[in-house]
Amino acid sequence: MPILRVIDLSAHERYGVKGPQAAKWLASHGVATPKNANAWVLNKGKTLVMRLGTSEFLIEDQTDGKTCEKLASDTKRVVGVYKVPHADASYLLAGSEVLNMLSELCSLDLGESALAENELVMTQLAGISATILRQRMDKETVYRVWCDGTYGVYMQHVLRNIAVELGGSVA
Amino acid sequence: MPFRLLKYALKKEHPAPRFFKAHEMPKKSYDVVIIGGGGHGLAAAYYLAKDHGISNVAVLEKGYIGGGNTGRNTAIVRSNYLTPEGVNFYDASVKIYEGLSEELDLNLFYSTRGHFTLAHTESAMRTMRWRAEVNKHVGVESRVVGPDEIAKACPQLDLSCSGQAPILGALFHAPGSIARHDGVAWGYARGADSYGAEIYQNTEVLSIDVKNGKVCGVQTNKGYIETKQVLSAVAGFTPRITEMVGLETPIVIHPLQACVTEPMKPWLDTILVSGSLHVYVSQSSRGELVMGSSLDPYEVHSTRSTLDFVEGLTSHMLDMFPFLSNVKVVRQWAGMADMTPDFAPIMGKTPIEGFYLDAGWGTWGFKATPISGKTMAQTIANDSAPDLIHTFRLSRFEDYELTGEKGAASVGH
Amino acid sequence: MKLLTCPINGTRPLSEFIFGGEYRQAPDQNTCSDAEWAAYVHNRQGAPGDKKEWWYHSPSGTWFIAERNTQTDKVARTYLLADAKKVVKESK
Amino acid sequence: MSLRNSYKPGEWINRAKEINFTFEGEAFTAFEGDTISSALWAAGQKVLGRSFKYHRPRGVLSLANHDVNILMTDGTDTNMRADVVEVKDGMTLQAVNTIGGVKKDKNNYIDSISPLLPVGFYYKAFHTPRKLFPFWEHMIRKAAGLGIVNFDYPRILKRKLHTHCDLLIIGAGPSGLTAACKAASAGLQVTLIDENRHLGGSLSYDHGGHKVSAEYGEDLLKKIESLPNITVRVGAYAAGYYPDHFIPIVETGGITKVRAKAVIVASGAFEQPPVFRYNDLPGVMLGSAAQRLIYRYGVKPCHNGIVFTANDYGYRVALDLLAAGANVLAVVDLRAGGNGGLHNLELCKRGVKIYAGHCVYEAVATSDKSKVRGAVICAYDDKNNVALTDNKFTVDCDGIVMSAGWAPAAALLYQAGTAMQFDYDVQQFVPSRLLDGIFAAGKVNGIFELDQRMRDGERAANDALNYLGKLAVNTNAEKHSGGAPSHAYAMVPHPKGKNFVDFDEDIQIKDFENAAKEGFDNIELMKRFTTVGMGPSQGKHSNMNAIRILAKIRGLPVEKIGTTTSRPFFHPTPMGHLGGRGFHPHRLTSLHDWHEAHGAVFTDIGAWKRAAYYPQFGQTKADAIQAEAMAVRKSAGLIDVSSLGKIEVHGPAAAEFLERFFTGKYANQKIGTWRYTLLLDEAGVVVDDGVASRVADDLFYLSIGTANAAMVYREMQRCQQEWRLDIGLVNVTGAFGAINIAGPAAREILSSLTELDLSTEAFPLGHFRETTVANVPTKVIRASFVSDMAYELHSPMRQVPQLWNALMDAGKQKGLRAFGSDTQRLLRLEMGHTIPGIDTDGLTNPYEIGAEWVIKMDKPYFVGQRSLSILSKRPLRKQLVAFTLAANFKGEVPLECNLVIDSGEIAGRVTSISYSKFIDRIIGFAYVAPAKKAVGSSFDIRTDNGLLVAATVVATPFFQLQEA
Repeated sequence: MPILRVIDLSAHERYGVKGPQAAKWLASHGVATPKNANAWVLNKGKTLVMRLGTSEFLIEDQTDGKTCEKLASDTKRVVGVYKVPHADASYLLAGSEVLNMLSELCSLDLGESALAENELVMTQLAGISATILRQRMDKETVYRVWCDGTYGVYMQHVLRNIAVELGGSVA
Repeated sequence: MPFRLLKYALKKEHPAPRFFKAHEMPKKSYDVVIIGGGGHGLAAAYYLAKDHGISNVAVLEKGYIGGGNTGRNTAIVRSNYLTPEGVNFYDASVKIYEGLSEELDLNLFYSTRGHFTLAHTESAMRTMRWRAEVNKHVGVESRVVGPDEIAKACPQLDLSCSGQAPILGALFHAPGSIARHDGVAWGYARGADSYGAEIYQNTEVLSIDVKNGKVCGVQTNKGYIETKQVLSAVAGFTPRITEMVGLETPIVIHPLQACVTEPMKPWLDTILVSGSLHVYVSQSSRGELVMGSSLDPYEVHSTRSTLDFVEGLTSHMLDMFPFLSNVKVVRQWAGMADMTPDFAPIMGKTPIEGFYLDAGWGTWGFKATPISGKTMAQTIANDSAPDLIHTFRLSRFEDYELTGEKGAASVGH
Repeated sequence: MKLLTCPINGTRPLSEFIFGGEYRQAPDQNTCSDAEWAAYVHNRQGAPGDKKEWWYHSPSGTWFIAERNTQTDKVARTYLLADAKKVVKESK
Repeated sequence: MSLRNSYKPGEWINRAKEINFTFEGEAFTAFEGDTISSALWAAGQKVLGRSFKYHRPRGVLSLANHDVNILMTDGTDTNMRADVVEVKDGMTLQAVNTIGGVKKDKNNYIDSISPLLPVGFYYKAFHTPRKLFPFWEHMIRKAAGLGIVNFDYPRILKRKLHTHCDLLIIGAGPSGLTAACKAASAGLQVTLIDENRHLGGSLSYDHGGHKVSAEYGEDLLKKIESLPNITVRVGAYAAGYYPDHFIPIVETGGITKVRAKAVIVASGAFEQPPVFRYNDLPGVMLGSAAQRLIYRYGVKPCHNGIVFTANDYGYRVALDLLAAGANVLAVVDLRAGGNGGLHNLELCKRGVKIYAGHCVYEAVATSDKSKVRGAVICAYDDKNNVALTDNKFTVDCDGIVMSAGWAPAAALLYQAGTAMQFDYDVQQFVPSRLLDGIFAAGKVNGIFELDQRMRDGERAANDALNYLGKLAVNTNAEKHSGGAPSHAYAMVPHPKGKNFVDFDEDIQIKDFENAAKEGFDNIELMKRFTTVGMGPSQGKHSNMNAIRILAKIRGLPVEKIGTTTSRPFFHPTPMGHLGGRGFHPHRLTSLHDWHEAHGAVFTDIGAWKRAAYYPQFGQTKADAIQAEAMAVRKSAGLIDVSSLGKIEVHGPAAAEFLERFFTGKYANQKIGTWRYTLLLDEAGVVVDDGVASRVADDLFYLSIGTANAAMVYREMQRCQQEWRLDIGLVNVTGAFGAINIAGPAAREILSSLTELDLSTEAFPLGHFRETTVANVPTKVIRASFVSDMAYELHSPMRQVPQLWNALMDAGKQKGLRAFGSDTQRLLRLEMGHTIPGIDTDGLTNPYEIGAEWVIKMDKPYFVGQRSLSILSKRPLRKQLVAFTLAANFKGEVPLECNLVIDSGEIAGRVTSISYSKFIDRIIGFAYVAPAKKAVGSSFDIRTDNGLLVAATVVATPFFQLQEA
């Protein structure tokens, strides 16, 4: 296992929507959403559907995914369904030292036993608001992180520095 | 070595008498009851007797004298406020402080160090100018200085603050001083006692007897005391006292924390405050760095300490003084600050006849100790507040006439 | 650091929260006197005890009510304002 | 003369590795693993430090970080605790707080004048005459302090980590180790910490001359090693207890903040010195210190020693001294009956003389007063605590080893809100009520016998398991059996004093008596007056004795005296650890690289870095700003305003929400227009302003100032909770960027990139449109903040650079250039626009800034409305006006926050002021007396240098001045 990898996935397509009718609207557009608050599911094509709190959703496509594009073109103004534009910075963190890195950045216990599968947390990472989840990806445990894109340069800088310090690599 | 210490070496018995008499039980009645045996309450007792000849006074202290905010502050004395009323008031306090060691015959280690309020932003510089101009107007020595002058007074300061928040200038306040805070309470206690006032420790007020809008007595854990005049000078306990008389005030209690390092040889001669970095620091005569920060962000009626306070404070201290990395913090503590919406005290009469308030001192009560004692004594003696504290009256909130100190809120105290 | 439980996001250290002051009901501004309004705007229940307070969980943008003892700093419960009635009923 | 013994298993030194170092110019050798103190002691160097106040020679006292007799500097670091700091090859060490070194400290005269320095002496002198005080203060400051700070010490910021566990156990002595084994065997994730370098606590040194405890220790350590769910951290101390089991663990490498579900405090006890004359001489040390020297470092504490004890423990120490090859000349037991049980017998058997009911009346110093050479022994009245000196005799010795009792290391328990009570059976404070999830075990719990401590550890683990909902058997709490481990009053009065209670602060018994005489007879007052416990070791070896002395003075039982409050930290903790590596988040717009490439000077606004201006080569800030402003006035300028707060208010009740939130009206606002928004607080104070564009019946797009954006959005969210209107709030601050193109050429430049009809008829001021510009979807707001001809373009953040570059290209020929936020300040001033927070302060109401036009009192409700109805009845106290200085003004230009002076009084202040090159006048805003608000009135501004400058009130925008 590599010591630490930091991969910038900010370029992935995203789509956000919130409001009391948002879940219903997504369902009517063929997007399955997590039942519980602060959880995530994978749709077909490994499209990641995250439920942020109770009534907000963030959807992220894989590189060649089209779900977000389609949802964006389908969006009409409906009462109770409000589109949330996104310009997030997003990272994938993996490696044997990933929890060591996270323990400096975040005060929460993000270990396997503390963070349930399909659980999503909105917390503070490196002093700013961020969304975090853990995934199995090609038999590897990885952590995904999203934050406001205007903090992207800062976050990248912090992650890069710690990763290098701990002997990891940055992509 | 001063000769006054010789007697200690020559006499077999320790020649110093008690600071204040230990009374068993309070009398049945007093002309004035002062709740709170901190600096303010004791100073009020002292000046009531000294200036107004009123010495049939009991000071009731729940714990031990000076054990509240008097013993928990960072002992800074200054008058570089924003409003003319504020500057005048605190300047009067500074003036008394300057001669107080002699007056009370107790060395308060009143040490005039000069006080720099550092500005790291253009907007902080504007506020510094504002304060400097008002100070000058009132005749108090404050001026805006540039980085050169700061560097001269404190060559160890990293003016770039480790690149985090470069210092653009400062408000320099020449009379800025520190004093030994416990001594102030003890000195006033001794003074008040010598004039006949009675000090009761471990004496808690349980209720205040108000009839027809007039004070007629207080119930304590040592019995009932008749009195027509009650002064509340209890800092962070004010809301508990005002609740006893059914008085609403804007006061909310927030902890204010501080910490102190191991002693080291003197190097920091000035008092430094940085509003942006939320730090104030001076070096005590023992050699410790005494450091404080801004108020805790939420209401708590206890003197608990938090780790994030000391983490934040030390991180900013290292921005200013990078070489302190291995200097150790020995102890942290907290006081309870009674905050008002306009960052000014509440002093004077209240709608309840005979009930006087000396409160709302937030984070700045220590520096006002002498003048608050003096003006509250005047208020009680005349049943009328002097002009000097008119601006701090309780009714200003109902009148929407808050004081202008709020403008200086971004600046540490 | 103290922990606080956001009703939506769970238990978190206090650094993730912003204190929003006491939760208070304003008097009817059309019928109250100037003095009553001034008292509402400026005065506070300053004595220690159990209070309802506004707290805001920053990372998720969640406002909620915490019932907290301001002397012990112990939080009895937290809930969304919208659930206040339900919570009161349940506790009866 | 070397005191080093031969090898013993379990010792902490590595004899294979020799280390060379110097102490005050003299060369020494040590073994790897030695502390500075153990190495020096082994070499026979006994004077290792000088005391804080009297500069008395000091040596090893606790060898355990419980005292600060020995503080050193290596030239880089200072106040190093030599008792616990490992010596390193090549170290050059010196004691702190001496003049000329420990042996010949020139300040040692202070000891001889100590009668002149009674308790609280500094309160009693030096203040008269007043003008001499600075001289005395200077002397006192210099004499106080400990080490000299090294201004070149590197800025070291350590990593700070978070970790979590089920159970944190503090202290790895027998009770902590047992607790850890039990809890981990039951499946808990356990973190076990100890401040020592190795596990074992007293098992590693308290042997009583036998191997039993060492063997116990080995067994426990093996078990610990076999349990994978125990994380062990040695050389790690718990610095404090914070609510909800949050405990910072301090190690050399940094701090780890542990969040535990439960905590067992098994932190042991600090050995307390008996108090007798000259109990501070080098060679007089605590029993546990002697044992540490013997078993950890293979060092003999002395050749010929006396054990002065007041409990059974001293007998164990005596046996350990014998085992180390030292002679034990006498065991002096303060207790009338003496005791020590089997150990007593064993000592007798080995010919050690035992004096029960005796005391060491005083230690005798060598002629140079540098160390102990003997002890005066006499009978002791244990009831009245007085020495019976009739038959006193002197024994020559080079060591006095003391065991009088213990004080619980209960700092963390106190901080956790534990109620403690005094247990007379053990003569110690013990926990009586613990908070949820906190448990105590071992000596801190008043349990001293080894087997009992182990059982108590198991009991505590069971309690913790029960608390955490794991099935566990309940075991009964142990109660100490046998004699009291601590003596009730191990103090020997002496008419000549120098019987030290607090070694940090040189406080003697008489200081307490005298403090009480002066009325400081409450433990907290006594602490403050005498400074007992206020030194760097925070009373670890002195507070308990202070309490006992005060109890005696007042004739009260100990529990009536109470204890002083315990505050963090357990040990003084370095700022570089506490401050540590922090985070300094900052936000950048998507144009940041462009700004940087074009030489922008940045300014911080909240977390944002904004381009303030772009100085061309050699240009001053003022010149750069004027040049940028002129470009806007003459042709066009472009500014990145991406940091503006941007909020969408969706939903059927969107207009109603705005009407309640802001002072203006929005229900009747036409789609495609924008309106000014003013936000007040409940007291009617101006908070912020902005612009609301109506996109649809049920959608407004708000833009608000950078600095307050987060706060305003938060308040909107709160109001949404309270008002329950049918709306949805979407914060798009980070998702959208914005550019303002302003100036006479703006329309032409913009029109080249969009299909939109920009003619005044089609797109007048006060309107906004949605379109594409340079193929970027854009909201175009025809705002007039900096110019009558200006368009604010809002687009997705990532596409803003595309838009910006296209505009720059399109405007190149027209003289378009970038301008920064400082230039924007000037431009808006020329336009006559105020900025909340600059032209207002925390008390400004809208009437004072002439904002009546945007206050719609005929609405049913808006935030601040009721307060305005009160304020409107009151006379105005000040009024913001626009002003100018005389044309061609040449004097000292007033600055922002210079005061407006009216008849010698302060009437207001300047809030904004600048020279405008375009208008060629100095213009600004100032607060004046309301009587002076009319256009044409004049008022005086006082400059920094005290000159009065006349200013005239004018109408805005200021351009009218130009025409005049």
